[in-house]
Amino acid sequence: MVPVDHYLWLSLALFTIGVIGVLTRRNVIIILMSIELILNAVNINLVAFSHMFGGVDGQVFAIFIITDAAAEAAVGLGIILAFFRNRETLLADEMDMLKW
Amino acid sequence: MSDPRGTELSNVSATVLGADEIILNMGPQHPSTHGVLRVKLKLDGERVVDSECIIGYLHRGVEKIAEHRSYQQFAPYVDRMDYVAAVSNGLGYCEAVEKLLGTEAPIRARVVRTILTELQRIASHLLWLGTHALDIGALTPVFYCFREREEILKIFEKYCGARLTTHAFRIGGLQYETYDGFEQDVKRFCDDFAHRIDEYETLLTENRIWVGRTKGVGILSAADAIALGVTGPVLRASGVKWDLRKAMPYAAYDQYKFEIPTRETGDTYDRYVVRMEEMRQSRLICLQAIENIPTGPIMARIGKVLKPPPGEVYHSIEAPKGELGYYIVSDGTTQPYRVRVRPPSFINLQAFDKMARGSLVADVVAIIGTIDIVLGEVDR
Amino acid sequence: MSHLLSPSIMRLVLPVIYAVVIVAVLPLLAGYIVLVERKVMADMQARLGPMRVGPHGLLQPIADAVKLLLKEDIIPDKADRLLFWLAPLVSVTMALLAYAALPIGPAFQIADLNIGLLFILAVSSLGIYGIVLGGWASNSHYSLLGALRSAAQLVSYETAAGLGLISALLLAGSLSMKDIVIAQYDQGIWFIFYVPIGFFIYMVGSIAETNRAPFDLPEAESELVAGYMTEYSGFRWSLYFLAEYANMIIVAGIATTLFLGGWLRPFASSHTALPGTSIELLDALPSLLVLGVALYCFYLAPRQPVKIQKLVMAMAGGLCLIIAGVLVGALFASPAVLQGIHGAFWFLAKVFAYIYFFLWFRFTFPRYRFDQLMRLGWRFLIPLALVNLIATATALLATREWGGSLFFYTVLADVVTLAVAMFLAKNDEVDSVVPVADGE
Amino acid sequence: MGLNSILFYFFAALAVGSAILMVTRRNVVHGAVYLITTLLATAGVFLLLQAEFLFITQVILYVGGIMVLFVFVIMLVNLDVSLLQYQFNRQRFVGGVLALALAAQLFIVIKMGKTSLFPQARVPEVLPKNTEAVADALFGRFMLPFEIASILLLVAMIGAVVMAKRRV
Repeated sequence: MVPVDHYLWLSLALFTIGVIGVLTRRNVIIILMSIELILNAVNINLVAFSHMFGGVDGQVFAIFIITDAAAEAAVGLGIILAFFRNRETLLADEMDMLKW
Repeated sequence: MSDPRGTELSNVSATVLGADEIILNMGPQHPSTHGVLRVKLKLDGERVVDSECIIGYLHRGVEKIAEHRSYQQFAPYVDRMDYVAAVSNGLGYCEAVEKLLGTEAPIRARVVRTILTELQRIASHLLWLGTHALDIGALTPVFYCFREREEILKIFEKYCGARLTTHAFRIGGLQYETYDGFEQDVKRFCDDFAHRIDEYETLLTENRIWVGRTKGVGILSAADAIALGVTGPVLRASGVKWDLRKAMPYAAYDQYKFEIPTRETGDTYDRYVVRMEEMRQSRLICLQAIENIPTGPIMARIGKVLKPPPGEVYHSIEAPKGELGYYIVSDGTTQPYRVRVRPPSFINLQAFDKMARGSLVADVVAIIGTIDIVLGEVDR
Repeated sequence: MSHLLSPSIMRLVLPVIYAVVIVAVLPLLAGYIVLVERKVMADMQARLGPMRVGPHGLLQPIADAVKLLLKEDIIPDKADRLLFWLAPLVSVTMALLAYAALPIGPAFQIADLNIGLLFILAVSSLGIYGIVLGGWASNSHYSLLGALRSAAQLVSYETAAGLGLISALLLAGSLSMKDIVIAQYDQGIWFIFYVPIGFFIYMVGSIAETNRAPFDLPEAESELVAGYMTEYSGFRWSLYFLAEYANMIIVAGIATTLFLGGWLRPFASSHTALPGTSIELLDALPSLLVLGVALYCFYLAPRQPVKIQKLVMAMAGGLCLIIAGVLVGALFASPAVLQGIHGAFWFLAKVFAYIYFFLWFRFTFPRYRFDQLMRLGWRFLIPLALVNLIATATALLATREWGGSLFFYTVLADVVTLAVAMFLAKNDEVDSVVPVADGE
Repeated sequence: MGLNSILFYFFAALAVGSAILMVTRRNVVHGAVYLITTLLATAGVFLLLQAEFLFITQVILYVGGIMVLFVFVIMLVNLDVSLLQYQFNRQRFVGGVLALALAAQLFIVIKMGKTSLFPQARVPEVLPKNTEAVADALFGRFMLPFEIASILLLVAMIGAVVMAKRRV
């Protein structure tokens, strides 16, 4: 039986890596993927607690988060495509114009 | 990389690399360019924005060779141009030289020539149909087409001993009498072919996928077709009723009744329908001709050494792929001074860019197929 | 000896045995499906097909396998070596993993998962990575275009196929593959008769998912050479090939389980015993069929031209005879053994029947164009599948609320769905005649 | 240590290792592959937690759907340039330190709350059939959020189509 806090450590590790990715990388796709990683870390927490209390509420929330992630990925990738078409770059720090 | 952010680099490359335009090179060893045609496509996603046909991989200098051969010696060479319709090539050349000599083949020879040429037209169209369908992904018609084409090739073989590059005709007529049972063979083939062609049509004509793949694809308007000098089924599918067999009859075509099928839109489907109908009409011509082959000599009296008077001549026939013309200049010697061939495939290929622009990559294959090119003829 | 066969040990050992059997037999089976495909193709195209290696080409798959394994393994320059190596492995692993939940007989199943169907769908949807990464890693335009096409195609048709499956799931009320078959036994009818349109949608979707003609765009040989496989050769290529055929068997297996009654024989719920015995009439059918094949082999054997071919043909006959013997033997064994062996027979028979349809389509239809394929998927199949789903659910609800026969209501539902299908098809026709306009 | 624990630590190590590789890779395709590995490892953790339905959702939706979209987009945009560019931005040190500080905070919270905040709850021996339980919750108590999520998806779909359209 794995203690609950071990799930939290795993989640924390993934969360931190995700945050580091978002804050330090330049490539927008990698940033978007890091956000997915953060969402995923949250899911681990939810499911671990859900298992701890023997219910499924946490899992339902995790499903909502996955839905969210899907929506976010779709719109985010759409934006990246549009961005790439217009600026022909994938670097976040070159997104410095408010309109084009 | 002095700048740690590398912005300079990215700015430079941005001008070099298009956002999503890529160059796709098809051929010269691509399975569906029917030989060694190379097509350079500029694609925007999957859509063609520009195309360029690069030819010449099969150039053998046929026209130049003619200048160093006597008129008879050059005759077999023309078979190697449109090698899937060798008989038609031979007919055009022989008639052109006959015209230059101011003579004409006897009527019996002309009728036999007509029969063989029409059989060759069917064979050529069958090969086109099979490969065209194969390009669009229908795997089965090609075998059916080859089955019938085989029958035609057998008739050729029995007649002159060769199947593909036949050299069936001679300047001034025919070298060989028809063999015993020639009429029966042709008749049997024609009777059989009537329902064979229906068989192909059940596989394709009404098939939703086939219609979807060919309708509205590679449209060529009548004006464009005329401007580009396109001839043959491609022209007729655009709605221009132009067929040299009717317009300037040669061989014995003036004796037979047949229709010139035309369509309006000029898309790939129309070209398909036109060629299918042409096969039917060719079959009818064969049947009419076989009924009554006149008796008489098969060779005009032209002598063994051909020395046409100085002068020039242009003679063209309706080959399976379009107008096949020979322009021959004679300087009075035994060898032509200059021979220039107007091959239908070469001219028709010009229309490719017109048809391909704005279509998808998958359509390019259909469009190459629908023009019905033979690279031996394009490159000569 | 007795402790070795105790149920708890067997529960651990049997799945391993099944897994080994499947992994060992599958390549051979795939090879023979290729042979069948070539033979069927030849028959439809008025020719003979492979005839040289073994009588009627019976040993052709083995020759092909040897050829493939001995071929030079080429990795293109500038290819991404790691992914180039990984991609075919992903493809084949995912294809094999799906077999874990496929019930070939009432007992012949590696794991009866609670979420069996979803598991199979999930793993087979992972197979796409093999294609996409392989296409990208090859560093070639042809491969990349093929891979992108296939990615788009798989994602769109998975949706349609999945929605088609759900109509059958509603009737079964379970996601466990085993329970779905048992539900069909209990209701006394294969689900294809309740939801024929769902079956049709799944069939089209599954053909597209396995990249078979007329949806074989990712590997359209006349357009993109061989699609994502262009740069692969030898062993890696054969892994892709294996994955493709393994996937074909998987989709056929899913269809068999959900719509065609899985391992059940026809009329499984009606029992008519042969007079004087406890053997049922229809249970004798498999043995007679295989016996027929065996006799045909023996009839052909002396007519083979070469001595060795006579021998191989006779061996093939002998093999059939042994199978027939096993099938007959099962008739007199316990019901569990009977169900197991005959179940596997019927399951495989249905799978092959389904695959035969795949081949039939392949040799009849031309290939779709990419945009047409997308239009068919998104604007015809998915709406139709949704309507079908709602109609089937309504039929179920009506049966529950008002009583009456489910069959009657499902027929009504099918009629409604068909009407919608006509409407959709008509709409589609209007669109498809319009020539391709420029994207401006 | 039972089989369960071994598997958990294996999946955890796999997830963390691939995650680290994901954020450090130069090549985005490799990054995507490592993210897929992380997601699959997480799915494995879900399975160990007896959340079968979520495991499948994770695999079908996340790995089979969202990540395919990612890979698709990565292949649509040209990669050759980005390989040569510098991969980390100017605020990388500040960002890294901030992230680590956040991690440290969370670390302390978990460490402190380990005994008080999370009582070692009793896991019922026999869990209800997972898929049915999730379905009951989703279509019962969580009906409204479920509908809202579906509207969110619709909005996202329209948004994605508008964004990705060639010329608006």
